Amino acid sequence: MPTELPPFLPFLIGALLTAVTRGRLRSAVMLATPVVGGICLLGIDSGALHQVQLLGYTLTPVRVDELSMLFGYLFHLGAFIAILYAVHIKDTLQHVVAMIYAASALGAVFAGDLISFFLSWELLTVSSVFLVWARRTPQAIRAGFRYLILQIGSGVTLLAGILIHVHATGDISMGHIGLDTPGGWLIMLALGLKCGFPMLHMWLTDAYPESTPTGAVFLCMFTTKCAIYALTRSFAGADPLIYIGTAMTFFPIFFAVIENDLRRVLAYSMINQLGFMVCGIGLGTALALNGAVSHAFNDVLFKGLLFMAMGAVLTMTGRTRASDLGGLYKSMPQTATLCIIGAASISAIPLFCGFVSKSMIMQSALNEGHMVVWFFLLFASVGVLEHAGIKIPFFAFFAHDSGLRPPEPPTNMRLAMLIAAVLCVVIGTAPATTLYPLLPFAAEYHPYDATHVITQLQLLMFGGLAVFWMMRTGRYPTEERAINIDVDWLYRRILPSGISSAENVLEPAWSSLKRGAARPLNGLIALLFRYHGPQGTLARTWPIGSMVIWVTVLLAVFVVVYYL
Amino acid sequence: MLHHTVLRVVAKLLVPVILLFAFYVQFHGDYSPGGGFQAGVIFAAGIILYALIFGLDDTMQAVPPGVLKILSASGVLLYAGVGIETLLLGGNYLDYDFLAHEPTHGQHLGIFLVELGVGVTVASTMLLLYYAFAGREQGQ
Amino acid sequence: MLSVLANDLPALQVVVPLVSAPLCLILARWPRIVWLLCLAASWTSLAIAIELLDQVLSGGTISYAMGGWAAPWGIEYRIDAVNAYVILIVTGIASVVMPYANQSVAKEIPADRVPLFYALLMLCLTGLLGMTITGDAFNVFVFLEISSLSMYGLISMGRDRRALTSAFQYLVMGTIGGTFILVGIGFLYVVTGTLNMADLAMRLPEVTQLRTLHTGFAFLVVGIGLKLAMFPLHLWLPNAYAYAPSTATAFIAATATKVAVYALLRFVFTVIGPVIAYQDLPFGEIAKVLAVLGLVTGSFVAIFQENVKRMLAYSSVAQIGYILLGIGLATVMGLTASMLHLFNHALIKGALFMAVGCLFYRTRSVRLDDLRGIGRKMPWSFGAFVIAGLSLIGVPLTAGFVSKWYLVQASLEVGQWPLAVLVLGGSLLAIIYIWRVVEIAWFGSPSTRAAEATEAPLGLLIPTWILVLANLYFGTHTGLTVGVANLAARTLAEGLR
Amino acid sequence: MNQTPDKKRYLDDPENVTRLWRRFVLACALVAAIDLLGLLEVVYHRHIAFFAEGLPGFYAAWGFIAIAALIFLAKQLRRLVMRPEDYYREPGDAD
Repeated sequence: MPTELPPFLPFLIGALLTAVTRGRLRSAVMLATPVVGGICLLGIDSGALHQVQLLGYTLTPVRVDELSMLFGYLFHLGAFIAILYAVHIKDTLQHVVAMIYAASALGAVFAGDLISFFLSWELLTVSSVFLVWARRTPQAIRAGFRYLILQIGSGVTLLAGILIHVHATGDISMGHIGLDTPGGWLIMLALGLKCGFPMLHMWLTDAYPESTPTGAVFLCMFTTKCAIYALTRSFAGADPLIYIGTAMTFFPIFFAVIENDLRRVLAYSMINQLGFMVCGIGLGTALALNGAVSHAFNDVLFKGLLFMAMGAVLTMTGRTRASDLGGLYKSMPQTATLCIIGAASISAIPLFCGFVSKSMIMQSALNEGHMVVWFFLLFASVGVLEHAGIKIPFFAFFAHDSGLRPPEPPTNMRLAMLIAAVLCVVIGTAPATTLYPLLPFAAEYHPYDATHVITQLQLLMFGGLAVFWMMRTGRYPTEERAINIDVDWLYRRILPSGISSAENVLEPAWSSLKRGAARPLNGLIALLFRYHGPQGTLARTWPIGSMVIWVTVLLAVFVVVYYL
Repeated sequence: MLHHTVLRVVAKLLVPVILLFAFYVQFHGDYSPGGGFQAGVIFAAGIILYALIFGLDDTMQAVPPGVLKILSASGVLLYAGVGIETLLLGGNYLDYDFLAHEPTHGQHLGIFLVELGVGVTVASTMLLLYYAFAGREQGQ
Repeated sequence: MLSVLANDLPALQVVVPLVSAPLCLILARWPRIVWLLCLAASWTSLAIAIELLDQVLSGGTISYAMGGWAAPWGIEYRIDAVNAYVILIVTGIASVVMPYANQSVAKEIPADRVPLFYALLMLCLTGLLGMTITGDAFNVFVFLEISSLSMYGLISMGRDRRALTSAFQYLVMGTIGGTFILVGIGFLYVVTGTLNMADLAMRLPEVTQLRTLHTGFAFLVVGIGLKLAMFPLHLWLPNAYAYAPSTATAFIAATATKVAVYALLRFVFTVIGPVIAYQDLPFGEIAKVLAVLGLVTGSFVAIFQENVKRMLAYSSVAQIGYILLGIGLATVMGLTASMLHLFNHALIKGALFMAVGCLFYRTRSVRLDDLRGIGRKMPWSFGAFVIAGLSLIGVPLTAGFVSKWYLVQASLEVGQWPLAVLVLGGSLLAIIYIWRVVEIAWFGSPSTRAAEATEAPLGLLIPTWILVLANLYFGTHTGLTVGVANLAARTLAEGLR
Repeated sequence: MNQTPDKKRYLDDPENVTRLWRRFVLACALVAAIDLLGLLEVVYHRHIAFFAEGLPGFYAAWGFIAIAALIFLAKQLRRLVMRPEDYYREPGDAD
């Protein structure tokens, strides 16, 4: 039965119902939402389904084509797994915002014009921040604010880019944009912030590890994938993306190696995986684009699985630091097994799903003759093995025994992980019958040929060899109870201390200003306060005489200017 | 002021004359210089003179502020009402031609009523202002 | 009887509130009837305004001769798309504020002064409508004084002792503004010998080079600038808005400056003519500079305010900057943006001040400190504040977005990139000051006042939410507003190029 | 948490771990050895895109070197970016 139901609608209705129901009924409603949505999606017509007029433009809130459908299926699948994983929680706020969050992600990938896309984009921001805040620790609240500010910055940049783009081309459809106009650059920058371009990635590693155990699963599935979707649609083949993507695969692995918080390791790993996708988008061939979107698909599964495993550890033990964990396999063998499957998938071990998608991107880099890029990607692939494939399961479940003996997590959590793990293996073993038919671009690819499998095995096994050899010989960096500063240091440390030092210098500076000396530039905010604060020149209540003087001055200005 | 006999006697003589003059200015306004505003001011001036000589309390008994409030409002109402009456009679707002069977009479009537409204409002408002200020001084 | 009056709607537009004002005093003994009377009067006004707009849209400009005296001699009421639109704004806001007034006024104003308050409110409405509808320059001044004087009275009725001084400040500044306008009109009269606007517009092109005209224009712009709180003449506004009773603030903030902007538009475009104003004289440049200064300063000051009403007042200064910016651009697109923002800002500020009034109704304070945690105690009132705040910021799907969109388009159209950036930057500043309130009122732990608060009564909430929903409605259904604003802008810009 | 004494596990015995390690090294050697067969085109046809890929043991070597370099560089990075855990901490933060 063909339907024209907007794909985001079931989730919005679901959110509403989630808000008003409680207990088992709510669980049923929440689990039914992605199922019902998915069934509706299966029968949806393609093309522009709904159109509205606004500001003289024709908006297309729902436009269905193969690319959106792939992400549509993906998000329903991801939402189902994440909801199942979270269903035991008794936090209405979290459940409702998670539903809205999924709805806005669906809105974004089915948006047929830039304005609808922008709306979903902003809703994505606003709903996701609550998943961070829902942790309700002071750190989470602050991280949430930092996250919100950056994301709103991304939204404003996107809006500015859209305005300029629309003004230049008169076209508001969500299609190929390219980098020919400044508007295109701004839009790419906005999308780039959401998918963790280098130097714009810090919100990801800052906020995701602070979110709730279940919230992180939702977060890792939607926001960045929407950005990947939009980049695929609008910037396929943009050369800078190749190098940006390569850089994204490359730098986070170093941080991941030395990071202590395992969920933060996963966040770095996420940037790394996104790098592969961005690189594929930049390459822009049909094979590379297929690689990018299928890797996005798989990333939702295996990154979701890893975040779920770490979330299970966090739920059961209350900690995620590598230095606090270890030996958990003794009491959580199922979780450990599932985690290892996720780790194998992300490491792109043959027969696991990472292998069948990442190799497409690697192959395209070779086909297009980007040798240097390929070397870096190869380096980064081994790096993935190190930090996500080995470090995560090893330090959490093996390594030195921490003495913790937590029981297995609740059934629904294990079930969700199981589904993700099974999908990882199924897609990894039979991609031609599961994932590949969904891919939007026409390109033939067979991952399982002997050369490919053998070289991949050599690469990964020797990588593993190096890791274990270094561990056994004590060359491996020890887990330190410490944090590593990243780009967010700039605004978490430098900016505040800059402002406070500005305050210190301001008083003498102000008097020196009175003496006619130069004003130090770094007191900007404090100076703003000086003039605009409640007692500032521009804000305090003026005596009537002074007001009248202003009137006179302005009249004089007008008259003089008019006479000239 | 109680001991200033001369003032009291003169004022007693003057006040009615002033009020009468006010009425003259008022009702003759449509023929010769004058009109509601001037008349109202003169009328109020007469009462104020009375208040200056004989005290605020006596004046307030003679001309209570409550009445004045209503009077000031009714003056405006009279003015606006004439306008509405012309509307109802089929003319434009304040088009006096329609007030009587013949335009000239209509103009007479219209101006007379409108000026009356102005006079009443001005006189009562002046007095209210005076009461407000004078009463404030007394209270301190 | 109705058919008799059908042709007299322009007069009735002013007369209905004018008559109800003295009636308020006469019926002072029955406050409830007074309120019902004002309610009926304002709704009648709205009905007349809608009918007038309809007539103008279908039949073009309406001219009405007061007292039957023909135009250049008598006073003419002249209604075209521009002022029909502004009248709709003013009466619309009045119709929403009036139901809100009932409970709010009862709580904030001593019982014996309530009828007086309503009388002043109706007089103020009369003045604003008269200023807008009249086609006579001197009549503008008369109605301006009526509205201003009643506004001083309204402001002085605030509970805070500072209300008196604020009203006095405004009185002095407003009188200076009024006088300047009078002087300006006087100069125009000197050079042309007429006071009728259409007549003035015909005669002024013959005397474009006269210094008298230029000086007169300077007086007019500064005088009206004072009334519309153009930077740096806005200094009276924050206190006036902050300390007036909630109802008065909501009404004045949403209408008074809008009507002043209309007066400016009327004088610049219809009377003086855009050729003289923009080409012979650098009005556009000065307007742009002052708009930008106002926009930036107002927003920054708003960020640091501790009193929510003052914050919103400074935000108004900034928003007037946006409106002035569109006027300064002097294109049809720019004027459309200004006209749109005139309408949308009325909706936004009306809703915001009414929502703050709801909070004040329970907490008796508008200081940020006292509002700590109030959001969770009064979710409906605070929700209204947040949505209206989003509209102020210019979030898509709200009314505020529509006007900012047009303003950005207008800036880009004439190649003024920095202005477009500035408009968007201003939205960022708005995010900051709205967010400050949200953060404190929603996330803060309740203050002692907030802890005792309960949700505001429906009598306040319903009108507030009507405006809030109007914000959402006009953010998504732009046909009416954009269409009329564009028509009005084209009417104004007839003389452009 | 369950504090009853655990039963002895396979991995708790260091000798078992060493045994596993040796088997792993052996497996690696075998996988690398396949390369030689590939060179001789015995088992499979080895298709390469550019010369480095064709070098025997290239992938194995690259895998090993990459990890070694990665870990070495990361250790150097620690000197630059590592900070005590309470670096950003503010009063009132939960652990």
